[in-house]
Amino acid sequence: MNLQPNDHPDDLKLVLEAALLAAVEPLTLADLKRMFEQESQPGLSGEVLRRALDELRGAWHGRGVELVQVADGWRFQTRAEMQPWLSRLKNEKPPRYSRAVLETLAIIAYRQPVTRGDIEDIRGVSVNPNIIKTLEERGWIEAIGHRDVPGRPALFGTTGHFLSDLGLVTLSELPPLEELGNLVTPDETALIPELRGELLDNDVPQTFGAVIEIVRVAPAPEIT
Amino acid sequence: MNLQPNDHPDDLKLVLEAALLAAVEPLTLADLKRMFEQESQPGLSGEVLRRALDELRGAWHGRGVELVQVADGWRFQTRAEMQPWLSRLKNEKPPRYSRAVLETLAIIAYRQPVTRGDIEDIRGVSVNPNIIKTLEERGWIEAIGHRDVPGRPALFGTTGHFLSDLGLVTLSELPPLEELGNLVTPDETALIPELRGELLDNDVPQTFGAVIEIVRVAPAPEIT
Amino acid sequence: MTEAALLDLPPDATPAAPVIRVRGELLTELPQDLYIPPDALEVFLEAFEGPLDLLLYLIRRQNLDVLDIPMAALTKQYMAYVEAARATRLELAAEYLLMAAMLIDIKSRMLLPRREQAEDASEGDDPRAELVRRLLEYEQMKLAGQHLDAMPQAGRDFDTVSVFLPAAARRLPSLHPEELAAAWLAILSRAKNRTHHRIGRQDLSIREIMSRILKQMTPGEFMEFKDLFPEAATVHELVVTFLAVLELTKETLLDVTQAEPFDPIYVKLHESAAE
Repeated sequence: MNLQPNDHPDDLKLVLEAALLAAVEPLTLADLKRMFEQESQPGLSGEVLRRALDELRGAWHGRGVELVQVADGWRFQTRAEMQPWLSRLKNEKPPRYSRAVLETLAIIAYRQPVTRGDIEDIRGVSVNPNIIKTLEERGWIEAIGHRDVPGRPALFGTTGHFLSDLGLVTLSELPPLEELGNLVTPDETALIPELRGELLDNDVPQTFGAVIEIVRVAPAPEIT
Repeated sequence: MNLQPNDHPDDLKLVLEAALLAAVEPLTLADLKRMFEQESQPGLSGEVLRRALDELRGAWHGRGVELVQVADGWRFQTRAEMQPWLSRLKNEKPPRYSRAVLETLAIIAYRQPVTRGDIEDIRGVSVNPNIIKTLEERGWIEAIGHRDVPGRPALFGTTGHFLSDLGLVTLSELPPLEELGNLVTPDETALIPELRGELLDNDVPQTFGAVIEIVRVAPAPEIT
Repeated sequence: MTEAALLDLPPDATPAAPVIRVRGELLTELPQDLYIPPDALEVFLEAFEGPLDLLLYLIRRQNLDVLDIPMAALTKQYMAYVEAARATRLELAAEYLLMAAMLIDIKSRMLLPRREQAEDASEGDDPRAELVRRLLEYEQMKLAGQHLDAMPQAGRDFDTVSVFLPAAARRLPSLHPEELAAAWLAILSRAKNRTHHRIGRQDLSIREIMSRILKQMTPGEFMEFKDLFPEAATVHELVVTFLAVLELTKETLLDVTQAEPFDPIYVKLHESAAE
């Protein structure tokens, strides 16, 4: 294919469409322009490009995927109406936090304020900086001061946002730990809450680690 | 949008298209079927689905993106003709595998299941563990068992992902091996002693075998 | 493309024309010039994937029939390359030297007089047969690798499409307070295990066990990890043995491998330790 972008607007749109569909991130006008630059040729005018994008957007009107302009550039995205079906695809399971994230958050929640070093001491392994970052970006933890030791490490605590996201009003509503402490089994897997209540009543060891998997699979959204 | 898939074939294709465009991995017929399953409704017949996919594939004919069936299912992919433009958007060039990697991959693909020792026997050199790691990380090969000999070495085979990445559905679609089998029989290796004597007498270089080579060198398949 | 790759023998570099044999009638032409400038040798050798590759090249370069290798000339030439290899990269030499030994072995056996009466049988015992089989099999796989490389490849020759999914992308992991409690309990239980298993001072020296393990292993052979632990060992012995394995691994004296989670673990003397 010898594309002469200015001469063949259909071919131009064809390439633009392929590029935008395949791109992982939104593409800026500069990105798209660069695609058509060649040593000998002047490339594409911004006007031609913009018009082609507009036409392309129009051509996708009424489909399940739309071309949109966002802050970072242009991208294709699925339309909201498609969500009921798409959410039933295998790849679209609700995401879960890893055990490392959960444990770090638990330590911060139950032992705050703590430094990263404290978390490492309790978990017995080093803490990946991304874990802290993930929780900070979620708005669940924040640095609330510094411990007055060499290096002045940051002290982390949970935020009000964390409480409201968990449907709690105060930290004291977090599940109490003392009475469960003695019943801890070496099994590292977690327990299903309902079962645990039952078990406490019956004084049976809590070793139902696999059950949590069932809980984790969130029900598919209702079809509207 | 209230989609009744069986009543509105256009809407069905619309949803299929959106799902296939959005999916990160190829979607199987089962994945697609599940999308339309509801408690009260029987879902979609495989036949209806397949026909819709065929029509969808046809509708994308001549575009820069095509719907293809590969080992792991159905997916949209850019056409190779688009690559000159698309590659200009990429910051890093895709890896070109070294001969060592390619030869190892070929042996695993055509002789699977094989152990590392088998690969070393054929290549006549030790296999750098990084080669195996490279192919495993690409998701092209995996350990599929162990040979029941001392050390229980892992047996490697290729994955569905490997086939999908090459745009194939089954292993039988791999390029056929050059036919060498009949040349390997021990009878022929002795190669006509009289003739050899003749050649030596005439002081002619022993070069009567090049025919094999000419026959064997097949042109590399054109990339379309 | 690198210099080395250019020096590698592309399939079409061999002239297709000259030599054709039809039912005993020979059409011959002199082989190509074999001269390779000495200063190119190093790059040249790096272009090969090993002794089989080099041998194949020499045969192809000379337009020789793989099935009828003139051992004397080839061995001589081969040795010249191996010498060059030894001069630059000694670790490269082992596999090449092995091949050289094999060539000389074949050559010497071919010099032995053939027994007339056994001519039929001796054809099957041609000392070159195994070498030929390996060369052909290697060449077949080498070509197959080239064919695979020529196939369109995801990410290189085309891209897969995955458009943005707005709703799913915005969905964040959810969390139930009970999960938090469970995570905390898991930490506690682990900490408990850690304190229980803390090791005190022992009479057993880790170094001593390290030596025992090294003596126990046969160079080049795998041994199952669990067999390193004496059956009647005390807990302390087990722990020290385990630490010894870790220490040996850290010092790259031992290779520990496991193909998949829960598969048996194997240990093997590291190559340097085996020598």
